[in-house]
Amino acid sequence: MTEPSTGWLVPESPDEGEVMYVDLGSYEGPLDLLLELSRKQKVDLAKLSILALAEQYLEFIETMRERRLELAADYLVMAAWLAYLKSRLMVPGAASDDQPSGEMMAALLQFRLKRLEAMRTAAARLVNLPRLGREVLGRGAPEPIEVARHGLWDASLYDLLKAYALQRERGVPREYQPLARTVWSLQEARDIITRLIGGSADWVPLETYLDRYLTAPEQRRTATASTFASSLELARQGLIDLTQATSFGPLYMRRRVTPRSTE
Amino acid sequence: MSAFETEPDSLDAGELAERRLRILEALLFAAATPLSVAEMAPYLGEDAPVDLLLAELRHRYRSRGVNLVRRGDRWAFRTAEDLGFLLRRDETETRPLSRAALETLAIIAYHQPVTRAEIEDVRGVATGKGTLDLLMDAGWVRMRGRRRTPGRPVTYGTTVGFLDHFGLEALSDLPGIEELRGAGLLSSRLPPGFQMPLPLDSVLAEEEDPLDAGDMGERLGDAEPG
Amino acid sequence: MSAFETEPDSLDAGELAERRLRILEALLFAAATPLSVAEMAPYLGEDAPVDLLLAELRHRYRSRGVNLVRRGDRWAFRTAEDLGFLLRRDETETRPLSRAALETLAIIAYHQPVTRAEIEDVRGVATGKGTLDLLMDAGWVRMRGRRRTPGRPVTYGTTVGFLDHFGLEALSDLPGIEELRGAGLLSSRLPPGFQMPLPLDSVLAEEEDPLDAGDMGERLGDAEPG
Repeated sequence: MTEPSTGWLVPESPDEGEVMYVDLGSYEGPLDLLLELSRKQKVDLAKLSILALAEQYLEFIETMRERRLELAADYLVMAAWLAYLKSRLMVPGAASDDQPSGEMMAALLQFRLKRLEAMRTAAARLVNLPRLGREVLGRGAPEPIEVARHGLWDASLYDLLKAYALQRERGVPREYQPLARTVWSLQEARDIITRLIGGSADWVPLETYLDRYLTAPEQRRTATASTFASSLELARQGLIDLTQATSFGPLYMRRRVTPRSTE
Repeated sequence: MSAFETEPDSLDAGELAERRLRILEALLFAAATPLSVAEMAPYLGEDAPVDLLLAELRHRYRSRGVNLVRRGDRWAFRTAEDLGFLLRRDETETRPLSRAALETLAIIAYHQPVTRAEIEDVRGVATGKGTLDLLMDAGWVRMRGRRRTPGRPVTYGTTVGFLDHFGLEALSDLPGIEELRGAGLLSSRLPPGFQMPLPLDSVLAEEEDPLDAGDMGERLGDAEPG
Repeated sequence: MSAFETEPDSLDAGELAERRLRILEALLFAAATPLSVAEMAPYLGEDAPVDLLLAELRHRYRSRGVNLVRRGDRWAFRTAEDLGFLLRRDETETRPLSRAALETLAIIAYHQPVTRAEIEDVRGVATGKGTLDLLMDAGWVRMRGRRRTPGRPVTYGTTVGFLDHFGLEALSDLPGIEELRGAGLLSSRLPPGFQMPLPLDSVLAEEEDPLDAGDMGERLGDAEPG
């Protein structure tokens, strides 16, 4: 198993006007980056300061932005969520309701970090077990015995599904289009909203956070449009509530406490 | 890791012999072809009396279901000859389905009730009669009925045996388009109009008639109660 | 050809047991993959106490260089684990698993049955194209059934091939699984009173029981017709 590098990836400053993608290849997403950061705190995950961790993460994102580097949306969504978490931790009860959920959000992040770390450890232990074909060997010269009474032919469900998928894809006319990631699809926006407001029953001023952490102006427009449309759709489905205090004021959203059963 | 990582020096003669016999057992079991003394010796430590050890091992397995046999100057474990009646080395070995057969089966599973012309339409090639026969012989495909269209073509569907073999509770357990995509089996760059049918269970579809007596022929066994 | 082609009636109980043990040895020795009791039973004659015979055989081979091991509800001979250092073969043809694939495999093994959305929630990233495909192709992961929630997402689990590859008798032998379960880390839910930032559509529905400790054993029940 390759350990993630502990050193920071410090990319060289790009030339004037040049946009560069940060190679975050050594991190398996924002949660992994957070876990790596938390290791730098050198404390047990249970004693971790979530506030400090959130600050470190946001600082990292800031550094990247100062270097005019673009980050994948996943990292920015996490940044937005952490910024919100930070605000709840620093000013308890500042939002439009009275739930003490800053701590709850922190506990939840801690749980996810612990669970990810536990799975990392489990994976490492698994891969170090004596494995068939390496430390443990099977019969080298199996003799064909007709053991099973099942018929002549053998195929697995996986074979079947793969055959079907390949077959159907072959029939699809191929028009290759390079993926230009300048548009947030409604599905992407929906994923991002649901991840951001998560299990919180608090009102979240979503766009405020998205605006702050989405760097490119052209992406800001599509992000606003898509998240708005997706939030209307989610509200229509009864999964979230929306509210706006004044015209053109920030749009708050929160999870519906008991979602309507899906029709 | 084990007691055997200690040097053999610390073992008495009996223990050392047992350790070497264990190693021989493992080597011979895992070998794809019979092994020569020269191939085994390096695993046993210096001065191991390989011939004596092999003779001992052969003796121990003499009456077992597996025997140590000599092939020229090489050695191998083989199932006991008197149990040969168990080893039916005939054509009943299972063979993997051909790609054409797999594809046809998959199309029947997802698109049922489906006619032969429709299968060919999806596959883009003619389906040999042999492929459908093979799938019916395997007990995975059956004739379901006849489509109420000119020519009344026979419709095909899957059997309970199909569900059983592929570990499905019902046809509705077949993964849908999103699941196939999620598993990496379908690419995410499919055109928006791309659709996958929901397989209809064994009840006759609206536009389908039951098979009549003349259709059944020797296929009666395949047509489970709808 | 041999004494054993005579009817077992002529054998006393001890001889019959020995005969059956020999047959089991031959069958298990000859097979490349683990065999189920149902596959072996037809060779042993009616009313053979297969479980008892397997227990006896396992006992006899316990200290040998080749051991009889259980893999889920199947059985196979495998070289003794403590000889691993001697027999060790380097993986030449198989590429080592990527970190993402290994993590995904571990999550499926410890959390099964698990949906793709749940895997992604644990890892905090989308599952790369081909990761699940690769694990299914390796024969370690399979689609198990569907979760009884809106959308009926497909659930993933491990195979006998997985147990065999990693030398596990059962899923309960996964390293550290009891501690992880005790610490609540195999839950897709937070401890009571907390909520998770799951995408809305993968939050457990009210009418579904949370995955709990008792789940690992009999998860097959999951696939009941919903």
